[in-house]
Amino acid sequence: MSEIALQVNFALNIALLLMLIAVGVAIARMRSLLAAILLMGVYSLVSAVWLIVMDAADVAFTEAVVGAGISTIVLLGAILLVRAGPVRHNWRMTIAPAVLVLGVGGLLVYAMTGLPEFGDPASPANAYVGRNYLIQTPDEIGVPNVVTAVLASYRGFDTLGETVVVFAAGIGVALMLGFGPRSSLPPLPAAMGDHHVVLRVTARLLIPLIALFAFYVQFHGDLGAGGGFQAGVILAVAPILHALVFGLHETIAALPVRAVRSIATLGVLLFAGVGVICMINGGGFLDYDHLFPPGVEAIIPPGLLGDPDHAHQWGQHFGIFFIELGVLLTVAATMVTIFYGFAGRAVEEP
Amino acid sequence: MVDALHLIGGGLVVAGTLLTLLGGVGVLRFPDVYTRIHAASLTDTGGATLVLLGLALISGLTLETLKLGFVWMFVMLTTPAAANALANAAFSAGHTPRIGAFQITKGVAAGEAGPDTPRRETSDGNKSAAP
Amino acid sequence: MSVAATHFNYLAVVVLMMIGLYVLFSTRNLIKQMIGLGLFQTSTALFYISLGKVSGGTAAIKIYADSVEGRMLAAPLDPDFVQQFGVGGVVYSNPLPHVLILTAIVVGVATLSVGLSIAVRIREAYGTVEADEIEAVTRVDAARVGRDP
Amino acid sequence: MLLAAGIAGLVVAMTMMIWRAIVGPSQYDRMLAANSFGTKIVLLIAVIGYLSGRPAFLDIAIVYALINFVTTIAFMKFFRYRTLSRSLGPEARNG
Repeated sequence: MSEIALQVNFALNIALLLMLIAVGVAIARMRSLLAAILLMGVYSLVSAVWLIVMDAADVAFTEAVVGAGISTIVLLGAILLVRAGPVRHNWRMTIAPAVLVLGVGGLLVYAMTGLPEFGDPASPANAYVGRNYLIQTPDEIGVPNVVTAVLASYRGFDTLGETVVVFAAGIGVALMLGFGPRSSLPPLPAAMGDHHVVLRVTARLLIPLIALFAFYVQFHGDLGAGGGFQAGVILAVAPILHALVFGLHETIAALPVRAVRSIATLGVLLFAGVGVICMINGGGFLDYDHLFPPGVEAIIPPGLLGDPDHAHQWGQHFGIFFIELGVLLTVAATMVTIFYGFAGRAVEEP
Repeated sequence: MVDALHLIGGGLVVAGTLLTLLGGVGVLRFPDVYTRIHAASLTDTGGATLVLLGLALISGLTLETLKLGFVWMFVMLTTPAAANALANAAFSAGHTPRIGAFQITKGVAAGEAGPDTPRRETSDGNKSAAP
Repeated sequence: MSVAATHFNYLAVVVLMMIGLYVLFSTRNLIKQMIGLGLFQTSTALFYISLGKVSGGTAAIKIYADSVEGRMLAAPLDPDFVQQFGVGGVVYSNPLPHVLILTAIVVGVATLSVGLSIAVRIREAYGTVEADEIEAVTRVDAARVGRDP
Repeated sequence: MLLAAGIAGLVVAMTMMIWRAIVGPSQYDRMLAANSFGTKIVLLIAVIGYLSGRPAFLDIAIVYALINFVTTIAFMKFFRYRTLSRSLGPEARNG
């Protein structure tokens, strides 16, 4: 049974990569921007399945929501605002890039032959750091999902940096699109004669389920695939769907712009605050073993959560819980801010 | 018993896949948008039902079966709704269904030229149904 | 096994990366350039994940070697291989690239939207998103400023 | 073995959808192909999970089924209304 699984994995790897190349070539040749965006969605769906074949379940989660959902919607909003026509092609402009690409590609292929074989467990990338994380996580962190452990605990400072980058990008979009006379679109009248009953009923059913599922992904994140980044982008899809079906003004009435921007800030503050609390209690920045003061640490019964031999894991569990919550708030609020920026901006008069 | 269930489940998965393939042939071969939507959405829901039922038989009574039920529910909710939205958008953009072998379809290229194409206002059948 | 077979993933990554680079250079439309940048970025992600794959491995979420899944995963593998490269009797893929790419994807969409919002503001200021026309408009403006200051 | 055959069939069906998404001819055909492609991906993920012995991946299939719908609505609004912010249907009566 399982030999078949290995062979299927091998065959799927090749088939999906060939599909990716085919879609990539089609994107490059497509004149219509809209078709290119649609194919980008297909491209990221294929790459997400490929990620599952490559055992990267957490990444597949993110790629699915971000690539096929949010980035497609943002691109659509952007081409609505720029009212871009079909891309013009100029034959003279394709020769120099083709030569350049062939040259660089040849160099990269030459360099590629020096890489270790695909799937080699003894390659430098797999044999040292990654393996150490796998070995030490049960003892030091005590969560089954090693990706969450590395993301939130071992590389917590890096993750704080990523969260701040996402937050800063949200500020950038809000500054460029979310202020000024064009940022507040007057409510558009609902189109006469249109009554999308099917869509409205389906959306009404799905929006709460999407939000619920986001929280499942969030709190299930240390046991299985999931975590703050994945849950954040899923949670952002719920207000986006609401705005798409019931109108942006309804959504802004329920979830004001100001509140969304504050939530994004709150997430970053929560993340950094956990780090500062660890410092106050005598540890390093984001060192969750010192999340609780020594006095509290002493009265925690060993084995309350996790392994009885490692009482420190209590701090790790709660530290990961709080910073994942901060990541969730920041990512979700930033994505909603970006959507508000693109969807709420008025198109200039022609 | 367990082996028999696995066999039946696998058979259902293959049957669902065949239905999906049939839909794929329909999407490739049918002449206009509406018939293609018809082929894709019907075989997608049918194929999903068979595949997920087969997987549920394989997994038995576990948490995974519940998740399979959720997947089935979402597919059954979203695929017809999306097909509805799609057909609505195509019809209001001026695609006329192709009836008969020799009728020339006027608006087939209406959605082709990208965002610059002015949207054709149509008096579609929705108006009569409005409250 | 030739190099093309053992390094097929890397070859595909190079091809995808070059497609992205080609899109980036062959068009002057800012939105299309963003799409090309997205292709380029995805190919980097594919490269990292390819490097972290261990043949016969599974996702880095702990399972027990004596559970049903653990036995099923270990069945087709050589016991010596599992002993040498496994952790607790199960061979996992490398989790570190997954962590890096997971955050990179979310950061990627955030930066993509910053780029797109710059393109939107350029459209509002210059009336086009074609880089040639933007340069032409800038040149005309500069000439006018130079003529009557 | 049967599951492997199912995966092969789904991959072939996905290839057909990619062909339809690339050749068009209209944008609606492309959108239809992308939507149907998403459904096939959901099924593919579920079957891969069972074949490789990690059925916990079904969570990802659930996400796909949801996201696919949202993207289709966004494209539909793009085609019909040229805006993402308009309300579908009558103004809110109950909210």
